[in-house]
Amino acid sequence: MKISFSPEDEVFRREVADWLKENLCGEFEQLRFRGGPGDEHRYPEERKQWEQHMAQAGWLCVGWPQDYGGRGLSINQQVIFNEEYARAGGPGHMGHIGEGLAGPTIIAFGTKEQKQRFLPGIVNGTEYWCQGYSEPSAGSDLANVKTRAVLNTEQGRWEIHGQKVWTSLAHEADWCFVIARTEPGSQGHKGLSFLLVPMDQMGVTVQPIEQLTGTSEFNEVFFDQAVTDAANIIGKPGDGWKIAMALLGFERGVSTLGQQMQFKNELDDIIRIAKTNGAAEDPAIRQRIANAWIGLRIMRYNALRMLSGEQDGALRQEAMIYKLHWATWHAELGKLAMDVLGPEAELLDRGPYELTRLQSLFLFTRSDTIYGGSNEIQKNIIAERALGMPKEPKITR
Amino acid sequence: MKISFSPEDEVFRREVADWLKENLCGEFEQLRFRGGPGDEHRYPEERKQWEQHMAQAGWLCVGWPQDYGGRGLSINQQVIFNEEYARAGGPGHMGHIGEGLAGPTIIAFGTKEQKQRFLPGIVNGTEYWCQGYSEPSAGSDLANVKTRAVLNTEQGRWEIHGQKVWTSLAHEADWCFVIARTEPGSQGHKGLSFLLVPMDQMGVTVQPIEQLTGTSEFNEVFFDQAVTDAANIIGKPGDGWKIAMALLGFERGVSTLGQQMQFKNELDDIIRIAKTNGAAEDPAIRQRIANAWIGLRIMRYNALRMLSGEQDGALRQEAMIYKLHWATWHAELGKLAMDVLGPEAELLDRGPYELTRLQSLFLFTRSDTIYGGSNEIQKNIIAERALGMPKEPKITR
Amino acid sequence: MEFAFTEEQAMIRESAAGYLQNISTSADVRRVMSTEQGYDPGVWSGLCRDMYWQALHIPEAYGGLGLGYVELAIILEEMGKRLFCSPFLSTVALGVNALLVVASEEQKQRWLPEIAEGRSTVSLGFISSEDTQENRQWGSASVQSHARKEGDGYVLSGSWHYVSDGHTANVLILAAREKGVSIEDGIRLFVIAGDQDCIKRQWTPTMDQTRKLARVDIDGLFVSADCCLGGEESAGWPALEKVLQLSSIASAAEQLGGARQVMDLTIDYTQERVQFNRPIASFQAIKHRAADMMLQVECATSAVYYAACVADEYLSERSNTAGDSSKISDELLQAASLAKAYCSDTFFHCAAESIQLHGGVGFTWEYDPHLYFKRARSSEQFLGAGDLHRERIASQLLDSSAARSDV
Amino acid sequence: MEFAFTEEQAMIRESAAGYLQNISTSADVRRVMSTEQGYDPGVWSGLCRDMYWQALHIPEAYGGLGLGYVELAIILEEMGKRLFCSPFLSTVALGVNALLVVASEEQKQRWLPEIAEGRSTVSLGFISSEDTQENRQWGSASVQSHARKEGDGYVLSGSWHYVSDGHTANVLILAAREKGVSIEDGIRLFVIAGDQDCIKRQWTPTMDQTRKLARVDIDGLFVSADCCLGGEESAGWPALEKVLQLSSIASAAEQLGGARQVMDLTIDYTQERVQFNRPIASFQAIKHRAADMMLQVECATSAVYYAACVADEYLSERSNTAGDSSKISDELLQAASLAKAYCSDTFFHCAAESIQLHGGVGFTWEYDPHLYFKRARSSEQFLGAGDLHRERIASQLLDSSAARSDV
Repeated sequence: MKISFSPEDEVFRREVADWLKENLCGEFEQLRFRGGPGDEHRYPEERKQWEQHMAQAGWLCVGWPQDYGGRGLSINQQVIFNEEYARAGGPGHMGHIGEGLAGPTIIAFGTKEQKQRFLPGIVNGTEYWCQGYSEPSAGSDLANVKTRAVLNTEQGRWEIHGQKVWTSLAHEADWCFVIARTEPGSQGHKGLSFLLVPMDQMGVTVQPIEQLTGTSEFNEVFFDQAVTDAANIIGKPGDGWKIAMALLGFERGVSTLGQQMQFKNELDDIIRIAKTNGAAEDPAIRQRIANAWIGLRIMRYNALRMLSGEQDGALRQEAMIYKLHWATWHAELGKLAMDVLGPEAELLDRGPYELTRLQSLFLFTRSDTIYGGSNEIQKNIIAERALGMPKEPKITR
Repeated sequence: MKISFSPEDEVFRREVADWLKENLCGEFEQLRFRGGPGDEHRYPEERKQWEQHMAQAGWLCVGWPQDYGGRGLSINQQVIFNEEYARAGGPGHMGHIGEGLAGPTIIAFGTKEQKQRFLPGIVNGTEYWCQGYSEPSAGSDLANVKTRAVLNTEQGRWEIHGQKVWTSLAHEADWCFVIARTEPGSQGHKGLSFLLVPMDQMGVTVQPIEQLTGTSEFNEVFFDQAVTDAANIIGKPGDGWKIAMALLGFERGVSTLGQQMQFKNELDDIIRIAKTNGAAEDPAIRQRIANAWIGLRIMRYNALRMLSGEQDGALRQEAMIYKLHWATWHAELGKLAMDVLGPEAELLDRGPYELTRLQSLFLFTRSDTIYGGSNEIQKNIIAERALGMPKEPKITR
Repeated sequence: MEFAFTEEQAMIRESAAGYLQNISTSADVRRVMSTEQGYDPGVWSGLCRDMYWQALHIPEAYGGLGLGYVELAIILEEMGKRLFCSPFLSTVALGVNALLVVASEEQKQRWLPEIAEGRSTVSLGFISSEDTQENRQWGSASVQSHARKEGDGYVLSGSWHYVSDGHTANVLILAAREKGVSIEDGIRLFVIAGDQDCIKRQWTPTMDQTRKLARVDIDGLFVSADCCLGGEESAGWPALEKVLQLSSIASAAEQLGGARQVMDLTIDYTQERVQFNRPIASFQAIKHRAADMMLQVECATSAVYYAACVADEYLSERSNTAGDSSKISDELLQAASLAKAYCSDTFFHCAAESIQLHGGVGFTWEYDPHLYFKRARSSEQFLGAGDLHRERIASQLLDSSAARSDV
Repeated sequence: MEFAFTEEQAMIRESAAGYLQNISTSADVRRVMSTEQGYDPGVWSGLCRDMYWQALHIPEAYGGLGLGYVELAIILEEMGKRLFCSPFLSTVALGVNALLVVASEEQKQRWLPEIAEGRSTVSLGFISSEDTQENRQWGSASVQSHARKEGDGYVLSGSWHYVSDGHTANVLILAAREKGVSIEDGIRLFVIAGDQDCIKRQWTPTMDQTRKLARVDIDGLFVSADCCLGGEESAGWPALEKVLQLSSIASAAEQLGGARQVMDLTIDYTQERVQFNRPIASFQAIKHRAADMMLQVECATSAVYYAACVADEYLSERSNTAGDSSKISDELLQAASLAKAYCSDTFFHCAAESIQLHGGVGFTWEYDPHLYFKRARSSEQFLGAGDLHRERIASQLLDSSAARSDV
């Protein structure tokens, strides 16, 4: 156990920092520190260009194997890359669902043809993805998915009907991976399949959801006789649940280190304001700032524990608490930001409803504890899977 | 709505205060501020004498109707009586289970003969009571009572077998009211009866439970062929559940105002120490002391709401939260006491394990959130009865 | 002692609930909050005419209803439930209280009847420092506008921040101090007409759209000495402080209403929302959190009505003796800080829980939880959040020579 | 960077768990804690002989095993799980660290080998004010014993409070200051034999019986100058502070073990305890509280081993350069306060939850939760509770000219 990086890694760190310094400027300068949570809808075209620029230098999908076009970085180097990217204010990745979720799923479960078809677009920053999981009545309960897909063997394609919700970046995506029920009448985890569906077609409608921030990162996606080629299924029909569960594991990767650097930027902002406006003299604020700092440090070492040691694929205890911890921490940070600002916190950037960066943090972080498995779901999972406590009894009435 | 007392009530307040000043002295001086929670086992004989002394002046059962030997005080006068009693440091009532629980139950549900037999002993301070509710495997779940009683018609008596637990003052009591299953094979709330059982007999064994304080207020009570006269049943066989539920309502009476005065004495102690030892300069301690003060004030007004207005017998919302609120508050007060003392908090009064008053508060208050319906049970009750949320589903496996 | 509502009070609540239910639906709130004015003048004048609530605790001698603070708290609780958008809190809690506590008899005669008749709305501005730390305390140091004595009057200059409904109020009460004077007594309150040309009033858009704030800038406005509330020798921070304490109790009552309503609508939602084949209300963790909310809301209820009773006693002692004893004055401070601290925390907690327990739809614009959440945040801040008020109580308990924790 | 245990470290944990399981059962703890000595000398000398843990992080040059702070944290975590009653924490965390950080080469040669061989236990006393407020801070102001220069040595006088195992330690390290000197540099550490006649040592019985405290009184004891740790010009509060920071990390590791164990035994109990026809572990509210505990325990694990890594780096930088850079020195302060604050809160929370979730039996003497609860309380207090350590971090983050929140 050792927390310092090797001299070689430190050389790599400088390489990344230098590249970013030389490239994240000029036309891309305006993108610095943009596109994070609550800001994901901003500068979509410019950010895609930036990602293509990174791709040309080989800085997309840096953790993927070289065989699939990645850079094949070690875990330590990935940690460093993500830290430096966030430190430099690198904008939120439009391609993160492709790089972090769709890609790894295709690498793990896809056919050779699927890999050839889909991976280059992700590595090159030319094709973008979104995720079709949640549904209005299913919410956190994937087993309750109602979207259905039927294989039309005549035309050699899947036909999809249903509705997904809380789909971020749907209006910017070229492809969506959809969990759909392909076995009519099936229930629960059975009969689900994992389909890849093109977004640019008549049968797909994207409807933005207006959030409490007044902005719209999330969408509803309606599938009405949407189609995709019969080959665009990952695994076999009925494998959907298995693949979705494996994908949950991919979500907790090194990119969390980059997320933490964004959090650090936010905390630094708050500390700077507190020192300027006198809140730093308030003992209760001092305690809360120290607490936020402690939580962030711990988040870092939780993440490093997840990434260290043998990667046996099983979700370890520290991984199971990770989402619950950061989401709760982040929401508290949002409240802290407001309390540091004091009465000024109420004032908008401008009317009618243009939030300041910290107001947006305050409001948007209320969703952190809900999307991607709410705190309640996370606690169920921890209790049942990590602690071996009994599942909810089945209902009889 | 009005929070001040009338001039007549203030006259009564002086009367009570004066009587206590003139009587709670001399031989009784040593009892001041004794016999509260965590100290209930101290000076039992002396406290019984004190209660008989009070009885002679008509100061026991002051809220009971005059027909039953009470003083028939108004609610406001009862409030005042309890406040002044606690303010003067009146010792914990040995007879409170008789006065607050057994007596009111007998008044509400007993026969004329039962009233004549049992009420005078309570009013005079000559007969003491304990409560046989909880059982080792039943815990908070009265419906799971296993103690059984059989009517031996030949000998005209009930024969009782079983075990009760968490019975306070059992070793000082003359009588115990016992919830027992009188209908063999019955389940849940059915088939229970409410029996009055004399403690001084072969078939009853009292075994003190050593608590985390190293002292023993609570007991296990074993009934092994214990007997009581066939007439000593309240209501009819099978009425036990109904009567026990009604009795729950009696528990939340004016005596809570006296309890609050004890809490106030504790908080005053803590404030005094904080001002002396410098803890009052610690901002976090200041916040917590203010919070404790706020909680106590609110407790008072919660209680006054319960006691005001029409007494329709139904448990109102403010009554349902009362136990949860005070128990949680009190446990926090115990922790606050330790933190105000700082490192000194560790030091015992003397070895091997003689706790200081505040250590005893700290440790004993951990039981407040458990006995008499744990916080968890209280929350279930609030959610289901006050908020109308669904009961736990029945288990099928 | 009788800590229950009288029959009359229960009737007032019932009629308020019924009235507000019609004029302040979710759609009404959304429509009105998006305007700069922040309230519907027609609705407001209708309310003034039909319900006469603006005159509720104005004594009958000045054309008011002469009711007490408990009745006022009932109205505010009901308004809080409905997030009613109006200048009621500014006019009644800040304006009327300032006049009742500080004004001279002549000034009361001059201003109270026109408020009672619904002809004028009022606001009060005092925070006017450019130093955020001073403003954070909502105390005397935040009063940094100036009133320079000149001839038979004063020249006012300064920038008042966070003035509730300050851009629409017909009457403004503004606090200012003599230049160079830093003591509490150097502060005076001035009552002036709001719509004068030399007063620059600007709406400052806020995160909580249901309550409007404004900035008021004045650069050298001459006001005659009879605008000085309570006369030139009166007022001072101690009097203004009492006004703010009374206002805190009013704000707490409104918070209580918000907390109770957002709890109720959340519990209703959990009864309807089915996940894993059951209404989520049947999950014990949800039930326990609902119970925690109810505990807080019930405690907040006790806190508010206790504080309202103290306010009643304070105002009646003050009007009977034209002064206040130190006992009731201390009690008002304690009761106000208690109610404001407890209700701020309760409302914020319940509103945050509401978003969480609504799940995905909880953070949409379409559903109502965010409206309560934003109101909870703005009202928590208004006149000082929990920590500040707890520190005020702690100072009374710990910094004086004798402990004052009397129950 | 590799934030996982090595194979060797995993083996150390396994063997420690196995060993302690045999020598520190609940019955063992109860037997030993009721004695004045507070540990079983036979068990202790067996441990010193068989496991050599007392020598764990003593460099090999002084007869130690030369292992690092991560290994020490592993041992302490396992001891914490079993509430192991012994002078280990005093000897190793306070004693050995003081010698490693402050002592001269000669002093190390003199004292470390006899500790490594298990011949001497050590303790350190510094709190010696009669002013509770000074003692509450666990800082330099609490050092109020005196060392008066006299000839070739010093005369020590004072009363040291809360000295862990101070009544049984063979060697005492005591902090004292020159009379009249209030600055931090005026503090020196003296190492002396514990069982001298002129040293009055008195066990002070404590609420947590698993850890013994003593009071040490000295009235004019002459000690030669070579008892002054690090020489007469060295030491000072800054050095002692580093010792206390290292000790805080050790204490936090022990707290982590206590928290994890009391969580585990509680969850086991909820699986067995049947109420309303189900194991109470199946109630969602219980499950969510168990999940909250696990979150805290896992975070505490990260906190402790991060801090242990920093301690490792600190000690190795110090031994390599005979000094410490301000960077690693700042990091040690932060890491120590982080670990102590987080683990104190976590252990107390889990132990309190343990009593609550055990229900009735949770507050009996017979069941174990109260032992953990009392240890949680005493270890929370030891070297300062959460608030104090958070304030130290806040001071670094907020009171310096540059923000130092570097991840």
